[in-house]
Amino acid sequence: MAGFYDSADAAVAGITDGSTILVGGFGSAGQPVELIDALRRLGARDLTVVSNNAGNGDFGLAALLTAGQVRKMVCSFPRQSDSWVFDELYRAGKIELEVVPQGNLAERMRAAGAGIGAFFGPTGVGTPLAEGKEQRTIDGRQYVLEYPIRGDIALIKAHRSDRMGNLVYRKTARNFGPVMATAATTTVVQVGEIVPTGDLDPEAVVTPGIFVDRVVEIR
Amino acid sequence: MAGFYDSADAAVAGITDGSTILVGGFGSAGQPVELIDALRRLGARDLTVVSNNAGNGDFGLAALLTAGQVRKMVCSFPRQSDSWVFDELYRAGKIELEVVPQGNLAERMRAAGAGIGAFFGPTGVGTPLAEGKEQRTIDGRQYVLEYPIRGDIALIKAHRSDRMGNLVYRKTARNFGPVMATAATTTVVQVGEIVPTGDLDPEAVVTPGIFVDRVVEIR
Amino acid sequence: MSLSKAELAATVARDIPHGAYVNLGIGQPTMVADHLAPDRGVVLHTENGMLGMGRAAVGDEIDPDLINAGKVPVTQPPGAVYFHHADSFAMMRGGHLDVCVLGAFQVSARGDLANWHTGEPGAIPAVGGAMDLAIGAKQVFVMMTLFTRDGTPKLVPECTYPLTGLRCVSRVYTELGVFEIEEGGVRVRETFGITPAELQTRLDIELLQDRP
Amino acid sequence: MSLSKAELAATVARDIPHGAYVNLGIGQPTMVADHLAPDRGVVLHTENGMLGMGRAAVGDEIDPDLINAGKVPVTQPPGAVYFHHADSFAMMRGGHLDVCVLGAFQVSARGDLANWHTGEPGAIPAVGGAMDLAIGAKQVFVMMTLFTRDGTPKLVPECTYPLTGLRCVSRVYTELGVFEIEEGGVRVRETFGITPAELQTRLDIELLQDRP
Repeated sequence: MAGFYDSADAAVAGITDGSTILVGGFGSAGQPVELIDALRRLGARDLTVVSNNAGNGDFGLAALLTAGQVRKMVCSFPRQSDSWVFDELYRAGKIELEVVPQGNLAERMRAAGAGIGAFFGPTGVGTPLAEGKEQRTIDGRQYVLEYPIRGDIALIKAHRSDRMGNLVYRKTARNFGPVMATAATTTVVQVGEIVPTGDLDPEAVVTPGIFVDRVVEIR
Repeated sequence: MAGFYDSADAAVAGITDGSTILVGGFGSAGQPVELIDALRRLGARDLTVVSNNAGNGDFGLAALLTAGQVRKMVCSFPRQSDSWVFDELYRAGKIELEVVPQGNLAERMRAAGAGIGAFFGPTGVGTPLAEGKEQRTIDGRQYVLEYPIRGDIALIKAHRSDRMGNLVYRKTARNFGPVMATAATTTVVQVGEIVPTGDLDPEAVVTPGIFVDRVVEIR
Repeated sequence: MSLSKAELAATVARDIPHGAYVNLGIGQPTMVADHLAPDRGVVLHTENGMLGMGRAAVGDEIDPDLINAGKVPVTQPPGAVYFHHADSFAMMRGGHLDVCVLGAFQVSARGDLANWHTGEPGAIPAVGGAMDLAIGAKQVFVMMTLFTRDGTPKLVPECTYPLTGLRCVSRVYTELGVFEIEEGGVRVRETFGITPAELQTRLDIELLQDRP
Repeated sequence: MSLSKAELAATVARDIPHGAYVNLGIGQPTMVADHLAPDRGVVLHTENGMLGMGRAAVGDEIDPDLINAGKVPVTQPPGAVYFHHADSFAMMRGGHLDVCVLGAFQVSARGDLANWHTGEPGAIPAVGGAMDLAIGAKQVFVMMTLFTRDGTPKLVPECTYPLTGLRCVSRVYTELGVFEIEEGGVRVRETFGITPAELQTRLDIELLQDRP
């Protein structure tokens, strides 16, 4: 049952050193900046962060990297025009990087949330990112065996929540949020607005409240 | 690009003998009765039908079975209080049956639509329905390897379509429709209403038009 | 006194945690819902694609598009949401539900469940969501009579009926007692109108009688 | 005359079927959209979760929650829909898109694609959706210059850069010609300001010159 918190700091309380954190967002869209800032203030260290990108500019995820709290990034696209924080840490050997194709990143988290032990996916066959992985030809097509990516914590951003923790998102800010919500032991969500239960269209809810543990409204 | 048809008969035209047909619905909810009736009138035979149940009463799927057009049913729950048509054919040895756990049925069709070659699922380990299947222990848990279920045709029912073929469903009649739409070469949909493009909430569309080939309005 | 069916349902309901996400299997487990007061905040899942399912629909409420897994028309309370079958079973198989309550033909001492097929030669096999439900929650509660009509125990050393799931049952609720399936064996949690010692004489499995 | 970048984009656009579902990779392929008249009914997919994507947003239209895969703000025309990342990539990997248009460092004669990594020692690896896009459509069109700035061919017998996908490219659009990757080899489909024979002298692969 989702709990409701008064501040981002309260919502991230208890996240421990060494945790694996799934962080929503594609670039800045859907990035839960206030939750990440609270995680920075909390000071948990030695974190593994799973996120599509490795931070933009000097805010949010980039600021968490600057604070030296992240041991390893798992992402599809660390290198962006404004990813100077990550770039510098990486070149200085101060952060580990695991590059995962974007579709595998999404599908492997979905597998974690859906109880799938592993799956044969079509992406990356014959490329360096499939080296050392189990491969199999099925029905004449080659596949690579991929394992789930689970998080201890997911930090995501949604548009609205009701009091059951049901979530709707906004446009392409939806991106990884719904998948990460299913793949983490504890899912923490910042929403633009908490609305009374019954105000969300039951046909349009994207993340049912069962996947949501903590909600904080950040207007 | 979705095409729009004037009648159920026009929408199912061209379905050939020996096809595998995915038929939406959970019991009667979401069962595309008018499309099935049209398939019966078309007369295609030797069909493999994949559907959660094996027909109710004497209508829809049950009537297709009565007409002798179905060689094999793949379903999770053929035996219902009103499944006398199937029961009689089965006991007379006139129809094949493959029983698939309901979650595997859904996930195997999802795999077909998502380009997954096979997946290790947790359902059925140690049961007769996993006999002869590849098994593997991953992270201390046992799994069974499951393969995709693809259809030549999907016949499904949705609530509304716009002119792009985007679909919304209604309550628990949604059930297998969205998954089947992704798993078939040709997806045929009967909808209660066709609305102008732009009238559906872009955040609430469940099946994007890319998965839809033919639409017919059945009021 | 042994429990009536309604009392048994009330006993199961009593043990469901506040705010839990719960799937009630078709048949007898459905009765548990009648004993879950709204202030308990229990959220019901039905595997045909709904979370926050309401009570059985009556009269004008009946809508053929709004049914539960037993194909019974139900209602849509505020906060209910819909999803498709793959998402619904992913929710179960991913272990997100707190409790599933299921009926059973047999449960073994190590928690194996048999509830989908009697194995009779003429029977038409039909599994539905049973195998997914069996492994689809953090805890699986079974509700059943402890004995068949001819007096044969249904809590057994090894299931003789075809299995639904391996080592998946956490607790068994019967009219005569509640049993906890533990690593070390089956523990009697409480009994109704019978002593634990008497129960032991009627079962072929060794019962652990006291909390350690 | 060899084609300008705009002419090349127009040439790719010309070959996209009416009503096709298309993903335009970031960079140069994005320009193809400028040459797709609305009456062509082409529907654009962006892998960050949208089908029916509109043109680049300007002024007040800019919404940080509405961007394409290149993180450029775009618009939402009628009929656009949103979905999450797993659904978006399932759509691609399941082979539902008709065409992907991608840039490339190299394409091999059998259709191998290298477009994600130069393999330089100091480079930070970043694949994004490239490997999914490479196998994520019924047809993959590559748009690139035929030669690097120093004159080295980019259509090659074997890729020397790290691969993005195996045997996945169906057609290569360059400023000097369009090439079809066929089972039997690379066929010249058309040339721009150069004869097929001249092209052959500048490439290390055998070109099939005539339609059979």
